[in-house]
Amino acid sequence: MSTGNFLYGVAMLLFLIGFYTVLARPSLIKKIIGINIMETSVFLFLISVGSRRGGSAPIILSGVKDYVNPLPQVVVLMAMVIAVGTTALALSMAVKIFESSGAGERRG
Amino acid sequence: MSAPIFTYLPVLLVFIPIILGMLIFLVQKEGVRIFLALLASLIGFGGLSWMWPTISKGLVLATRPIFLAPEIFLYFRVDALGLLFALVSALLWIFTVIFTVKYMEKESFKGRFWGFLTLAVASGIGVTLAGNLITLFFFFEMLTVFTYPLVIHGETGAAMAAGRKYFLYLFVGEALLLFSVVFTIFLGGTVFDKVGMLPTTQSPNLLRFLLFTFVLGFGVKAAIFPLHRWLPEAAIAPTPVTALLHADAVVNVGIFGLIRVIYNVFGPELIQSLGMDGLLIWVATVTMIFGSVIALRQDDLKRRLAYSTVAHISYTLLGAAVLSASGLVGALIHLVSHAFMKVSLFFCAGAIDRGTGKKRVSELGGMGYRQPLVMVAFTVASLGLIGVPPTLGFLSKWYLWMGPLEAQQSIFLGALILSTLLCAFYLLPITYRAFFKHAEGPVERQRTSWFYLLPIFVGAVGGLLLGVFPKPFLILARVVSESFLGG
Amino acid sequence: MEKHFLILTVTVPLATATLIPLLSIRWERAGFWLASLALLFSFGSALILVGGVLVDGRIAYHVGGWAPPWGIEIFLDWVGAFFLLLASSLSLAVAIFSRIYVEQNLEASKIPLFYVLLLLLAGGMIGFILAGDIFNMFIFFEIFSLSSYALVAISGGLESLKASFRYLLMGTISSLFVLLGIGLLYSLTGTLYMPLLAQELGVLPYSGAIRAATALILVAFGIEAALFPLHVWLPGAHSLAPSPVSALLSGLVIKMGVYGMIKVLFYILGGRGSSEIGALFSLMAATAIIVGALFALRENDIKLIFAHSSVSQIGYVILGIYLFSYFGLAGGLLQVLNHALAKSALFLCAGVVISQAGFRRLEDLRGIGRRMPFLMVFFTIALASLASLPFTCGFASKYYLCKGAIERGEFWLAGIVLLGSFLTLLYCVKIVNYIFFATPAVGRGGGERSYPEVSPWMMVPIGVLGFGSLLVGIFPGLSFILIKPAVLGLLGMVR
Amino acid sequence: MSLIYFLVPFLLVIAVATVFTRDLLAAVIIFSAYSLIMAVVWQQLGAPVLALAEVAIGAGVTVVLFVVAVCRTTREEKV
Amino acid sequence: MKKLGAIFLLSLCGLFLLAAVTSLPRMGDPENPTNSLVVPRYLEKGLRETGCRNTVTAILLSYRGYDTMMEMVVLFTALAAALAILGRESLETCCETFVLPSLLVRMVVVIFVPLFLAFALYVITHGFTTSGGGFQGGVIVATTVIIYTLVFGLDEMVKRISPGVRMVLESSAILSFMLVGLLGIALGGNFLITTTPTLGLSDFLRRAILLLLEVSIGLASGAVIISLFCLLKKVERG
Repeated sequence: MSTGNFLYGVAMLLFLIGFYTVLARPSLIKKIIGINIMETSVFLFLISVGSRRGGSAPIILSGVKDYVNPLPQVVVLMAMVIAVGTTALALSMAVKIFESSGAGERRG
Repeated sequence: MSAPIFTYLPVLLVFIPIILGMLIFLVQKEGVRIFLALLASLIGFGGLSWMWPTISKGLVLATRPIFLAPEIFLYFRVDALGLLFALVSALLWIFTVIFTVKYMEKESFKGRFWGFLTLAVASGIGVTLAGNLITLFFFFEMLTVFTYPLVIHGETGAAMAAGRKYFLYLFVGEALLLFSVVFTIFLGGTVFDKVGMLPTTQSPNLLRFLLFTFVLGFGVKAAIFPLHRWLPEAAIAPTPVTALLHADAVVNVGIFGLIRVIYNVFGPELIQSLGMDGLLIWVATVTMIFGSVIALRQDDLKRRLAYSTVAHISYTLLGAAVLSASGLVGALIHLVSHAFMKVSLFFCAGAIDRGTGKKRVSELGGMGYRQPLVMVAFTVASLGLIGVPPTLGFLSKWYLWMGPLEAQQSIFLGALILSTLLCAFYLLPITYRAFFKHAEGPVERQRTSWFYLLPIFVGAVGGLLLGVFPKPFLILARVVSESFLGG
Repeated sequence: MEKHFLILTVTVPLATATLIPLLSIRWERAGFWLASLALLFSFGSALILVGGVLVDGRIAYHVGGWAPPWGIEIFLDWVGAFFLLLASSLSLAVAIFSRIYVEQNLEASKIPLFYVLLLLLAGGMIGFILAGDIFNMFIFFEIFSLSSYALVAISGGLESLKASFRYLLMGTISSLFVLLGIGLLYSLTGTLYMPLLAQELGVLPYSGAIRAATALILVAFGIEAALFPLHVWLPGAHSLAPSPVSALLSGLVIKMGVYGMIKVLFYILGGRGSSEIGALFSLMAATAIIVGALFALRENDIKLIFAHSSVSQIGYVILGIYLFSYFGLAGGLLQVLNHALAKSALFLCAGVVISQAGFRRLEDLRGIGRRMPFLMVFFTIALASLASLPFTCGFASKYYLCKGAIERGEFWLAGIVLLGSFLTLLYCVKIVNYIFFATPAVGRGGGERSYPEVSPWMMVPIGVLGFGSLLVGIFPGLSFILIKPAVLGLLGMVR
Repeated sequence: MSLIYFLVPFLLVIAVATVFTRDLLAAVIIFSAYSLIMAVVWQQLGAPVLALAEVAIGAGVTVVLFVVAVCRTTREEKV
Repeated sequence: MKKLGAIFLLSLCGLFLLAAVTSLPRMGDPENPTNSLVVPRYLEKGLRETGCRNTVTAILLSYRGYDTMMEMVVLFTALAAALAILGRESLETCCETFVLPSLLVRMVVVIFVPLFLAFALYVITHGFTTSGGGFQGGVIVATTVIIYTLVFGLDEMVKRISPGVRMVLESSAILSFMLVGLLGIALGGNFLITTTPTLGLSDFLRRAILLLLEVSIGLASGAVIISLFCLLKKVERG
């Protein structure tokens, strides 16, 4: 594996770890954490696709010639918003499932 | 084949009874329902007999194709073969309506029964008038769909079980048939105008596979040997259903499909070159023998008649599969005679069941004195079925026996003779028991109403009269054999 | 001028959805009226747009005035028009149906939210159909997925919550697969605009990355379309959701998965690698048909039967698409239309029966056909076209699928299609037996109790759907006005 | 760019740690560390916009939502 | 058993993904298609066309404004979905037994909350030149309000920011996008054209519209996240 695509490999590894959590861990909250790990790994992959050696942040300043690719950053920012939405929804479902399946011992 | 004459009559003939049938469901009063059903049957018979003169001269009536979707179009084409089958069904339909009026008096859900009966027979006629494979399949499947509620009309456990078996056999056949229809259309032909519409360039194995699926598809309805088990079960249904549908409309449609396949889709030369006519003949023979033997042992009257239907339908198959001119004529005439006789036999069974509640052959002792008229008709019809000279049955046997001789397969002649004898063995004892055995209980003469007697005598006497003046159906049969085998 | 309707069809429902919570504080029927008006507007503009497509084949609209690869373009062509008409008409019918249903079955506080989510679902689907840019498609995919998770769980029972959570997990994983696929495609080509992407991909050799990207996105849309091994979430979600919602889910949302697959296979890939993908997916579709039908036969809860039957019917659609031939695609699209109309009518009827009579199991529904005759006529029409009897749209789609399969020489596929439709017929007759040909068990709820009058609000949508499936059934040719050019257009894209 | 080679092993270790801890509250806390490190990785890859968003969302909102959810359900994970 | 199945499936999927990833073009070198096809125009003309020095905000608001509008719809859907499941906290929240933390904590929070809000406002409004943006600012506003709620209790916060206000804010972003879009159509261009120079609007008016959008995104996302937090924080009575 060429060292250049090192970050892609890390992203895929994180994706698998997250996927494993969702598949194998029984607790609903742990599954949601797993989903978040998968999401961040996909974002890492998207950003590393758009990265550029020696490129600086996409804020146009005089004198700076080559910039990092801004399009993946837009995609990832929107996907992060979606990730927050999905996590909040999943958490509220998990809470409602727990509470309507018989109130276990619950501290205030 | 001369160019078809354009007409819209067949479309009206099929769709008006269907619309009337649907109207029956909405009508609440019993009188109006009977009127609608009778009107539908009269329209059917009237229209068909109006077409008889032109068709008997060898011409063909056809409509313009109505395109429902690309490649799916309704096309009606009335030729001699179609008209013969339709005429038989339509004629017997009228008398079944008369029989059902009395028979259904005490039954419940009459509206549903009348509606589905009309729809079923109308789609039966639709199959015979179909001009292309798609329309044939459309009405073929509608016939099965509309007959299913009739079979389970009683809503008892046994009726439901019979319905399930009926459903399983016929709809598997349906699926196979659609496969073969789509395959044929893919290979080339769709409209029944030429004798053989498949390109002979195809590999023989593929064509043999196609014919095999066709035979299975239509065979289920024609109750050939391994696929016949649904017919005796359906004997549980009310008598008009078993009489008209299972002795005449449904089973004839199966055989009609097979004849269309043998002569229109494949054509006699291709069948012979594939060597498949041997298979068909063997299937027919086995069903004949098997049906008659089992009929012997059946004690329930209706089940015995059902098994005899299984046997007799294969007479027609044998006649058609022998691929000889007189064999085909004999097959068609036999079909007509069997329809008339078997319908009247079933009506007699229904009358006896309604009159005295006797269902089993062993209980029929002394029935000749209880319902003399019914038993006389029963005897006449049985003789007609066996093929005693003056009746139409004899004429059909005569041509049927000539068929194998012409086609040099004389050993099947023996099978024909054997099954005719067996037919005698399972029908004549009933007459003997009815007239010469004394009944256990008191014997008082019962008056069976005219609604029963009229259809019964039409069937029995019709067989006799047609035997003497066979002109209407004989001409049609000859036209068919000329058009298919160039006799 | 009518180009603006393209963007308004999407934005009007979504904007009205945001208005509903504000207005429903004072005017408590706001939810229903706003939702119906917005969907009526979308349906009207869908008709205008389809008219435009009939005239000039493809309408495009540059949102924000930027040219495509830089800005976002939304376009409507033949395939889109077919799905758009289906989506807007069905959502309108379900919205109108759910007025009485929702008042009878949901708490008062959740009714405005039901309509908000319904509008978001409809707007999300319409946006998904029109999207010209893959990432835009992904965002609309998220919108209608999130709203369908919530709509499944809105009735609040524990079982429906669990089913909806499973649906959410699988949906989120499928959306992550799509995002990963988009990332791979972007790294290979550098653009998100589909036509340019397809052009760039065409130049590249068919490397592992393209195969991975396609596999990821097709699997994701396979989860959404509940294709066989990925369908685990569907039976629970569709049967426990409120009936109008399961009508929309079965009728439309799984079709969006199919639309996504079409977009990827034809628009982006141009049919490349179709041989290996086709073989795998038609195998999955074939198993879906048989297994879905067998499971449906085993159940006796009426909505569970229809849910499993959706799994099997979707198998037909995907089988049709992966044949990559004229008749295969025509059969697939026709099956989409047939299943959408028939299944939503069936679910709506089941909804009426369950909310009026309170029974879900078949044994309790004995002889109900005689007490609700008018409703049951449409129920039978829908069952007939589901079972693909003659003179129904189902027959035409089954015919074309068989023809397509035989044309490619795969007789076993034609056999599977016929066996599947036989099994479908089995469970349809099983239902008909219970509804029409069984006398109500005396012990249950006083047999002959006449049910309260079915309100016209519920009957009209069912009537329209039933009449629509009858009309398309007798003359499938009508739908070919859209299907024929759509299929020819798709085949034209296959290089 | 070189900082990433230093941070990435941390990321993997923390991810595995979050998966296999049985106490949910601990898992959530470790997860907030995970997002912080991810924020630094974004910054290193030249995406300050995302770094700010990741910090705000990861450390700010998501973790708080998780903690509140864990308080309303059980803390121990049944294996 | 489930674990083994999961591990097997994952290793299969992992191998497949890693193989695919290795055949991708090298990460970070300038000749990649990602750096040569669409993006150069954003970088060269971005500043002139949208007046935003930060290209990410330029793309977010102007080039792909439609996506941002739909992103806000996603947030709104997530909130509506969570409400459908948990039900909005009742206006008179329960008097849960809430113990005020020590004076020191309260003093620190009282001092810092206005500072954080000022910082958040800065982040929202300076999205054009610095690496900020509506959405990040909104989240920071939400986080500050959450800190305030944790310290002073839900009742205190609800008195300050009532559910009614939050409901209006939540829908404000989508409605403002809608208005800007319809304004674009009214002026004869396409939907959302007002965020682009093509229509000849004065430079100042265009920047004002972009700022309006930026602020509405910030407030809306803040309100949504606060409502989501209240939903989960609400303690079931009894």
